[in-house]
Parts: sequence; structure tokens; C-alpha cells
Amino acid sequence: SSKSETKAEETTNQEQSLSGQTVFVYCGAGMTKPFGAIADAFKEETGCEMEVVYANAAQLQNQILTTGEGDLFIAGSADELTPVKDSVTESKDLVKHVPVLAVKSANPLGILGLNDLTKEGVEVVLGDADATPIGKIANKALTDLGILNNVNVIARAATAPEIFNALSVDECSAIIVWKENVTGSSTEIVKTSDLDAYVKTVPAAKLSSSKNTEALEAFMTFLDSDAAKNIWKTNGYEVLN
Amino acid sequence: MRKRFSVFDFFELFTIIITIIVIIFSSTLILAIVLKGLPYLGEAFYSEEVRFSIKLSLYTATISTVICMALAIPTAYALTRTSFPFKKLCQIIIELPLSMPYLVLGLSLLIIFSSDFGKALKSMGFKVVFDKNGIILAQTVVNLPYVIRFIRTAFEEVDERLEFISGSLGATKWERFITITLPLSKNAIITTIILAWSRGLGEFGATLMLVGATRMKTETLTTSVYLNLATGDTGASMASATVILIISLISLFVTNWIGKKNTQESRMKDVKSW
Amino acid sequence: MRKRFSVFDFFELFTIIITIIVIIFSSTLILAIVLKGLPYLGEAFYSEEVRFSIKLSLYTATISTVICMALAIPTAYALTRTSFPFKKLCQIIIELPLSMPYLVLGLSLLIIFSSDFGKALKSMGFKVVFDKNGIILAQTVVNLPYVIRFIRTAFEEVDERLEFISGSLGATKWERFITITLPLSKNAIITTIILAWSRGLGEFGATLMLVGATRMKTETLTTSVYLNLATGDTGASMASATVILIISLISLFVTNWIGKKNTQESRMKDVKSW
Amino acid sequence: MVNSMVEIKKYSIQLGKFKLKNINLNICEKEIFAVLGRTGSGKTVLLESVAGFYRSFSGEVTIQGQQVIDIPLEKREIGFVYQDFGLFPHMTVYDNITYGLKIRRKDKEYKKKMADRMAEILSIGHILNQYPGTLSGGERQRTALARALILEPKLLLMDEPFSSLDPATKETMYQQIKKIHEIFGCTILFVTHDFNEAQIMADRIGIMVNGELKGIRKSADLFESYQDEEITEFLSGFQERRMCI
Amino acid sequence: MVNSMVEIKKYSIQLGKFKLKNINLNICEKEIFAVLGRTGSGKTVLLESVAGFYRSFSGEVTIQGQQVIDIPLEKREIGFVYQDFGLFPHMTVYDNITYGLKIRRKDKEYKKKMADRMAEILSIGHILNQYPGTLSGGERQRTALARALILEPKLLLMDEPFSSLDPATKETMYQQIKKIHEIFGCTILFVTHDFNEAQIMADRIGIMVNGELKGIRKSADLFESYQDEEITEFLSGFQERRMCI
Ligand SMILES: Nc1ncnc2c1ncn2[C@@H]1O[C@H](COP(=O)(O)OP(=O)(O)OP(=O)(O)O)[C@@H](O)[C@H]1O
Ligand SMILES: Nc1ncnc2c1ncn2[C@@H]1O[C@H](COP(=O)(O)OP(=O)(O)OP(=O)(O)O)[C@@H](O)[C@H]1O
Ligand code: MOO
Ligand SMILES: [Mg+2]
Ligand SMILES: [Mg+2]
Repeated sequence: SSKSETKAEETTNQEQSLSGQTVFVYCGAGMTKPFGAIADAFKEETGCEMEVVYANAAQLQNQILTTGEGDLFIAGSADELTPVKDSVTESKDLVKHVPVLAVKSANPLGILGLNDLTKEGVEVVLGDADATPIGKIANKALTDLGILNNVNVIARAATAPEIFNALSVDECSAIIVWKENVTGSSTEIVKTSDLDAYVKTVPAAKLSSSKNTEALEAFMTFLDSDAAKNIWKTNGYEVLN
Repeated sequence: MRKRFSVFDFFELFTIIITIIVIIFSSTLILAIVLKGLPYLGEAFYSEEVRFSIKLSLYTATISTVICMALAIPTAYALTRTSFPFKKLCQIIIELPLSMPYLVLGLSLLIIFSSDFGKALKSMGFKVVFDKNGIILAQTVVNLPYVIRFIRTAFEEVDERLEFISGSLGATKWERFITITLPLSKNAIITTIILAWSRGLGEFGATLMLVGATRMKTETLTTSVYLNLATGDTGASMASATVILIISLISLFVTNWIGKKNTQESRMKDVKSW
Repeated sequence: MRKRFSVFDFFELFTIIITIIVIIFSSTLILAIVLKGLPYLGEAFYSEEVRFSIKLSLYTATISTVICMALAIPTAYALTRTSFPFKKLCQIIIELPLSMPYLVLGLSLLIIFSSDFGKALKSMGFKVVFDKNGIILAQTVVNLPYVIRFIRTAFEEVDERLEFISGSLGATKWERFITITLPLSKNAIITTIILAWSRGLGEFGATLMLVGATRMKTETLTTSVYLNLATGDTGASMASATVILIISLISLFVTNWIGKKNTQESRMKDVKSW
Repeated sequence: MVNSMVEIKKYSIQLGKFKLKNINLNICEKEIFAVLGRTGSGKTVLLESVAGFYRSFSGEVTIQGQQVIDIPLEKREIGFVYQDFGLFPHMTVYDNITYGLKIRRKDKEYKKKMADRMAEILSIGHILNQYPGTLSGGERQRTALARALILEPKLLLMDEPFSSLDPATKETMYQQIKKIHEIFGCTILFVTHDFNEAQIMADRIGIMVNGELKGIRKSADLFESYQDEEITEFLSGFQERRMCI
Repeated sequence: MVNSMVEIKKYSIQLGKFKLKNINLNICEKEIFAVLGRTGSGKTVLLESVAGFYRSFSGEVTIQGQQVIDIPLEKREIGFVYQDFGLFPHMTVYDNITYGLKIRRKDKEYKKKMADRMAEILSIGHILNQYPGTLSGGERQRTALARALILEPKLLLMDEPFSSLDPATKETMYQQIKKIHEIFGCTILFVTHDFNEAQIMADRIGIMVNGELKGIRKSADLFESYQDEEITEFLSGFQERRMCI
């Protein structure tokens, strides 16, 4: 630990400018891990305090609208900015948010693409079509293929992790969920290009309530750094250029 | 000498002030919801989805309360009136889930009922995961530890001597229980039923985890609140919340009326506030 | 004639069977959590973040329980022992939030404390939104209706004649309350404290809405469970849940020991199970 | 010799600092037995013991040859009038009195008939709809009596059953209980502080002194001379007064 | 005439079907007044009325010239021995007895001293650590007495205060209460079913008949002839027996 202390001292010496300042960020609960790491890295580099509120998108939107506080909103998909568009001054895309089709490992039902979801005996769990971005995507994709009504959707869940849970405890045979949700050895992602058209981006949206331009700009710059991009990558996200 | 002593002494005044603070706070809380929900309320009542979820909420909360009581009353009896080995330990195991986040209880249920045991149940026609039954189960599991704890406390307060006397007049244990123990803990039981039912109406952590939120299938009022909030439709969400408030209001009126103290039971009725 | 009558009659047997079912179910529930969490538990205890959230959880749950009791006891007293206009109505207003989804209560708090009133409070140094204080407030609001209801029920069960007698021996209302009413509702109050504290530990719906979850600042054990679950890190999540279980276990042991019935108070101690 | 109803053999029990010591007593069928004794001497504990209230004792108590604690409580068929009445607070006087009949699934008319009969015997007809909390002391006592008597038990245990009554009412009660005793043929074991009452009612009398049951004899012989000083002392107060009247 | 302690004027109250009718009574300072009467005739209600227990009545009750219900309960300084004792179940006998002293912030030694004195007077020294639930009837009664007496109240209301005691203990109690009465100089209003007790203890006696207080007279004259038939009837039972002894 003495090593890291000296390191910390060095960085303090380099850029003392932001210490004592705070950036207040709303971040989708699904991105707790990568964004937490990025925030820590930024704090270490600049001494700037990072206050990150994690919650699901809807809660964050409510908090933004009701409190009129905060500097930055990291949402699971650019669509999530619509309800708060009046509070957003500018936004930029960070990483890709990739929807995937996932099945039990070894793919016992031989599901190779979205069209196979209509097969006899395939039970699917999706997100709620209004309340979750991933549910909206699934509906859009299946509707575009014209098969939504032929798919046996046994349940709709309210959050992405719940969708994944349904598959991992073997309560259904296929799900459509974000790529980073699929973890562990009991499930696998189907290699198909069916969902490529529906890839979303994770935006970082500056909020009009921000009063802390200097620190916020510094953080926005940091988000473009290799350090930040590497953190996204190690957590299974595809970085945009 | 003060002739007409003020009716309120300082302590009483203090309690009333606290009460007024609590009431103001409570009303503000309620108003914040109702004001947002009211404009959408009419719309909500016409929506088939809302009507469906009202029915589902009432149905599941009622059934889960009944199940809760059916399990809790015998358990509380066994814990207070019989002796069996490791009783204290059993009691602690039963009460341990008290502080579990509902989300975790839901996940735990999901794990249990997705196991082979759950699969077997399902093939026997008792579906839990993603099903109405699951809502009932989730509400039951969430409430059971409290309900047992409160009924146990109530039973402990009942004078066991009266039960002995009842027994010596010929009542079996079952009859003693029905004619003495239960009526003497009536108030606590009514309060507990209100708790269980209200929590059933309001619970969503465990429910969402176990059965998800499929519109018009497993959508309770509370899920509807949650989904509408997630959609950004705060108005509709608060309308659903207002519906819950209205249901709650009605049920409180009814239970207040049932739980009214029998003032005929003592000479004290006339005597309040000396 | 049957000489040694079996100790268990049918009714008793029935209650014990139900109890066993409840215990098995409860253990399974707990095991499902603990088995998932155990491998990560050591890791969790070493993590500074988990240690922080343990402290924060204990701190907020304790403070909110204290506040709850401090508000509920006077309110319950006023509702049962004093007379003021519209008492029944006040009571219903206070208990109305019982069935509100915690999420809605959280949103309601968010609305109230983001208003000018909240802004004013904040400028006076009392920050609620996105702050520790908010956690305490959310837990308090979530628990208060129950706590008041239960304490009210307990006070109603106390024999008012003993209070009159105490008064005629010279005790003021405050002294009557402290020496008679409160000790005679001791068990119910202990149970209510356990409820409030446990719910404080486990609550996250309202908390998340009002203060979100900022790591190392407003992250309680329960929010940690939630965040880890949302990230898909079930192991870490269950480890936090297991920590809650351990805390809960300890507190149940302690309170069981405090709430032990004073068997010296009657001749019945020797007499169980006729 | 007639059949024995209650047999107490070498019965001892410890409750806190108090000890009931080596009680030996045989009460025959249809006998009326009175227990006298100073307050706190153990009279109530003795009655409770006969009813099988306690479990950790030595010696034995049998009713009609059966160990009382081996009989399930609900089959003991003992009428017990408790010193503090033990009425059910949530039931009216009528429901209290007919409780045993309700348990025995008697029909409404029968219950009504019996309750009215009891109410007449004990003059409590006017309070049948009141709750115990509103009753006067004497009314409570007679309700407790009625609740025990209505079942026509073979064995009746009464703990100071007339202590809250005025002399006039008491007199009537003595007559009524004697009548009931004759009709039902029940055995009665009762505690009293009233020597006169003991002599009027009982066939035999025992005196409880510090947890020991002493000087059991025919009630007519109550004031005959005793070997035991404690008994003499206990009785003396009353005797003196009796003489000076 | 000496100062009056309790004045009851045209007092009436209705409780359920029962009525206490037009009570008029004047009790002087230091007087001992006994109320006799049939069970259920309203004696307890009368005592409760003097203590200011009820609020909806007509007429008035004053203590030392003050309307009793205008005095806050805790300032009334009335010692009340309840018919059913009303002990605090969660406190030991010692704590029950010293309750009033604790409320008055007396120090430990004073409490101990007074409790020991009371315990001696009432012979309850051996049960000071027991809880009321474990006491015998007579022990409860004396605990209730001790709790009221320890405050040396100006006015002592006692509802059948010796009913659960054996004759020997009763005799002692009479002496002790008389002694206490002399020392403290308190006024006593008490209910009893024991004519002998009333005559020994009281200066004057009143008889409660169906809610009316009748035939108030010097206790020595209790058995003088009455105009009222009901009183004659009430007293007759006892008189007969008294004659035949
Ligand atoms: N559980 C107990 N713990 C301690 N002492 C007890 C307990 N139960 C009874 N006693 C004591 O046993 C003694 C006898 O009690 P019991 O009730 O039999 O007296 P009693 O003869 O009926 O007196 P009384 O005429 O006053 O009713 C009393 O001194 C009482 O305090
Ligand atoms: N709240 C009430 N409702 C109905 N009846 C009542 C109520 N309170 C008292 N009574 C009746 O008033 C009558 C007088 O009661 P009280 O207790 O004064 O009798 P008492 O003279 O003390 O009799 P005892 O000698 O038996 O104690 C009783 O018949 C009682 O049932
Ligand atoms: O993390 Mo999200 O924005 O709730 O999908
Ligand atoms: Mg006794
Ligand atoms: Mg009376």
C-alpha cells in the first residue's frame, strides 16, 4: 500500500488543480462496475471528487427532473435521454451497448438466430416493451422480422439482470439482453448478426444544472482517454471511435 | 390555587404536537402523490390494464394474507404454547429473513423454484415462476416473518391462566385456543392482517424478481406504478399509486370499524382523561 | 382407559407440523442465499467498500429506528390517551402510507425535498437528497406508519385502570406513562423495534429513489446487494446479503435475550403444558 | 367405608420460598371438607394441587383412583371457583356461565334453561348481559360459582367462594349450595376464613398451618382442645370474641 | 362542629342499568365511616365516586371544599384500597408499596425505612421480593393496603380491605389501622360486609340499599330499630344468628 501512496502523491503533485471540486454523475445501475472504475481512476489522477448515483434509468430520470441537480448523466442507451432532453445541454457517445440473443450453454434447442425463436417449445423472456430499453429493442427487432406474435414470450421483466436471471436459472430457453449481462458458464451468446442493426450507444449527457464547468470538462476529456476506454473494454463493452 | 386545571398538561401537549407534526408530514407525503396522480386518475379507471391490475392486486394480496395467517397462527401457537427441542433456534430461523431486502428474497425464491423441486411442482400443475402464484408466494414470504413475530408476541401477552381455566371447564387445546387465546389477541391480529395485506399491495421487490412484470398477466398495481415510472410516465404511475391509496383508505375505514374497542367490557368507558 | 395420555393432541401436532414446514421453507430460503454468498464472503469482509456499507447500514438503521420510536411513541400515546378533534381521521391519515410501494414513498420524498422547502433546508445545512440523511429519512418514512400502528395497538391493550391507580398515587401523566404504560407494553415495543430496525436494514426502494447509491458515500449493504445484482455479480450480491443475515442473526439473539419473559411474575412458570 | 373421591398422599411442593409439606388427606364421595388457615398458609396451593395445576411435586394426588396430572385437563371434570374468580373478560356473564355447556355442544335451549336456573339460584339474573369488568365483587364471585356449578361436577373446589358477599346473601348461598350438593351428590373441598361458614357447611374441617395440614376433624368438634399450640392460637382470636358476645 | 372532609351532595350517577340515587353524606375530619350493604348495591361505585373516577354525574362531591374532579388526579392525595387490589403486575411487592414514594422522589433509605415499617405493621416482610402474580389473596390485599397507607393520605378509601384475611390476622389489622388512624389523623371511608368489623372500626355506619344510602347512624346504634323495612331485612339475618350463639 505504500507504493500506491507514493503514486498518489505524485499525481497530486502533477495536477492539484481539481482537488476539492466535485463532479456529480447519474449512472445506469447496469454500468456500475466499469463506470465505478473510471470514476476512481479520474479521482486518482486529478484529485477531483466523484459523486456517482447509481440507479435504474427511470429513477435517474426522475431524480434529474425533480431535483434539478447534477452534472452528467450516463444512460444505458441514447433513447433514455428523451425524457430529460430539456435538461441536457450536449451529449456524446461513449461505448456501444450491444443487445444479444442468449441461450443455455451448448444451445440444446439449436437456436441460431431470431427466427428460431418461433420454433415449437422455445420459451422467451424479454424486457418490458415500454419500461426497459432492452425490451424496446427486442420488440422492434421481432416486429421488423414480423414474428413478434409468433414468439412464445412467457414473461417480461422490469430490468436487464432479471431477464438474464430467468435464463440462468433455466426458466426459459432464450432471452434478448445486453451483452455485458451475459456472464457465467451456464449460458452463451448466439453468434448471429440479427441484432446488429439495433446496437445502441451509451451517451454521456451534460446537464444544464451543471455549475462546475472546469471539472466536468476535465472529466469529459478523461472519458476519451485510453485509460477510460480500456476499462470499458475489460468489462465487455465495445468502444466507439 | 389554580381552580380549573388546564386539560392538557405539558406531556400531553408534547405528544399532541408530535402527532400534529407526524400528521402534517404524512399528509404532505400523500398529497405529493395524489396531486400528481389525480389528473390521470379518471383515465386510469377507464384503462383495462389498470382495472386488471386492481383485480390482480386485491386478489393476490388477499390470498397471500390468508395464507400468511394460516401459517403464522399455528406457528405462533406452537412457538408459545408447546414445547419441542430447539425451539429458540427455530424461532430465530423463522425470523431471520426479517431484514432481507425483498429483492434478495425474490431471488432466493427464483433459485428455489427453478430447481428440480420447482420443475417437479410445475409439471404437477403448480406454476410459480412468471405466474400469478408467484406473486402470492412472494408476498407471503415477504410478510411471514413479521406476521409470525407479531402474533407470537400477541399470544405471549394472553393470560395463560384463563386458558387453564378454560381447559378445566372441558375445553380441548383447540377449543381453548379458539375461545380464549384468539379472541384475547384480536386487536393485535387485526393489526397484523392490515400489515400483511398492505404490504402485499405495496410489495414489488420480490415480486418483480420472481414473476417479472408481464402486462395484463402478472401486473399488479404496484408493478404498474413501477413500469409507468420506468417509462417516464410519472402521471400514470402516480394515478396507480393513488388507486392504491384509495383502496388503502377504504380498508382502513373498514378495519377501524371492526377493531373498535368494546367499551362495554369495563367500567372505564366513561372515565377517560382524568 | 388410556393411562398415559399422549403429550401431543391432534391440534398441537398440527401446529407443530405447520411450524416444521415454515422452518424448512425458511431455512431453504436462507440456504439459497448463504450458499451463493459464502464463497465470496471472505473477500467481502476484506473489501473496504463492504466494511463501509456495514457501518452505514448499522448507523442509518439505528438512527432511523430511534427517530421512528421517538415519533411513534408520543403519537401512539396521543392517539390512545388524549382526546382531540378528528382523532379517527388523523389516525387514518397517519396509517394511509402503509400500503404505498416504497418506491412511491421515495419519489414523494424526492418531490418534497427538492421543492423550495427542501432547498431552504439544504441551505441551512440539512441536506436530504443524495445524502446520508436521506437514507435515514427514507427508512423512517417507510417504517413510521407500521410502528405507530403497532405501538398504538399495544397501548390500547394496557389496562387503563392501572394508570388511574398510578395517578391516584401521585403520578403525573408522564410518570404514569413511564412507569405503567410503557413497561406493560414492553414486549410489543421490543418486537416493533426489531421490525423497524430490520426493515431499515433491508429497505432499498425508497432509499434508492431519494438518495441513489453513491459508492462509499450512500451505499448501504442493501444498495450494495442491489447494485451487484444489477451488474450481474450475483456472488458479491449474495455475500452482502449474507452479511445482512449475520447481523440479523446477532440482533435476534440479543433481543430474544432482552425480551425474555419474566417467569417470576406469576405462578404459571412451572405449569406449562397441562 | 364409603368410596374415596380425593386421595392426597405424602404430597409436597415448593414454590419460591414457600413449601407445602407432606399433605395426607382422604376425602370421601359426597363429603364436604373445609380448609381453614392463616392467610398465606398454603390453602390455595392445596386446592390448585388437587386440580393438577402443578407438575413438579413429590407424593401423589388421585381423583377416583386416577393420578390427577395423568388425566388430560379437559377430562378432569373438576369445578373450580378461583379466589380471584378468573372470569373470561371478553365474554358476558351469560357466556361465562354457559362456557362449559358450549364446549360440550349443548343446544341453545338447554344452555338458556341451565343459565336461568343458575341465575335464579345465585340471584344474578340482572347482570347476564354485562361483562365481568363492570361487575361488583360479589357479582363476580357468584358468576364464577355459577360457571363451575352449571357443569354439575363430581368434585367442586372452591377458594373462599363467599368472601365478597354480604351476610344476608351468604346465608342464602349456604342453603343453595347445600341443596345443590344434595341433588348432584358432588364432593366439595373449599377454603374459607369464616369459622361459622365452615361449621355450617362442612362435614370435616382441616387447618392449614404454614404449609402443613393439621387437626383434621369433624366440623362439630372444631373448637375442641388441640394438642397443637399453633392451631390453638389460630382459633383463639375467634373463640375469645365468640365468648364475649 | 368539626371541619368536614368529604361532602357529597345530591349525587346521582347511572352506570348501565344501575343507578346511584341522590346520595347525601358528610364525613368529618378524622372520622371513620363504614358502608354496609348487599352485594351489588353500589358501595364500590360510591367509593369510586368520592375518588373522582366518574365524570358524568349530577350533584357534587367535594374534598376539603374542592370539587374532587377539578383536582388533578395526581394531587388528590386519596389513598384507595381497591376491592380487587389493582396491584402493578410488573413490579415486586416492594416496588408496589414504595411506588408513591418513588413518584415523590423520596430517597432510597426513606423508602426502605417506610416499606419496612409497613411490612412490619401488615406482616408482609417475607414477600417483598415476590411479584403480585405469585401472592396469596390475603397477601395481595395487605400489599394494596400498604401501598395506600405508606403515603399517609388525609383521606383513605378502602373497599372491603380485610375480606381475604383470616380472623386472627383481621384482629391484628383492626388494631394496626386504628393505631395508624390515631397517628396520621386520617379520615377513613370504608366498605365491609362484616357488621362486627364495622362496629369495631367505625364511628358511623351507613347502609347502601339499591343505590341509596340509608340509615346513617352511630355505629353503636347499628342494630337499633329502623323505619326502613329493607334495612331491617338486611340486618335481620345477622341479628338472628347473633342471638342464637
Ligand atoms: N410462585 C411462587 N413463588 C413464591 N412464592 C409463592 C409462589 N406461589 C405461592 N407462593 C407463596 O405461597 C404461600 C401460600 O400461598 P396460598 O395462595 O396457598 O395462600 P393461602 O393460604 O391461599 O392464603 P390466602 O388466604 O391469603 O389466600 C404464599 O405465601 C405465597 O406467597
Ligand atoms: N359500567 C357498568 N355497566 C353496567 N352496570 C354497572 C356498571 N358499573 C357498575 N354496574 C353495576 O352497578 C352495581 C353496583 O356495583 P358496585 O360495584 O358498587 O357494587 P357493590 O356494592 O360494591 O357490591 P359488592 O359488595 O359485590 O362489591 C352492580 O350491580 C354492577 O353490576
Ligand atoms: O443500467 Mo440501465 O440504464 O437501468 O439499463
Ligand atoms: Mg388463597
Ligand atoms: Mg364492591
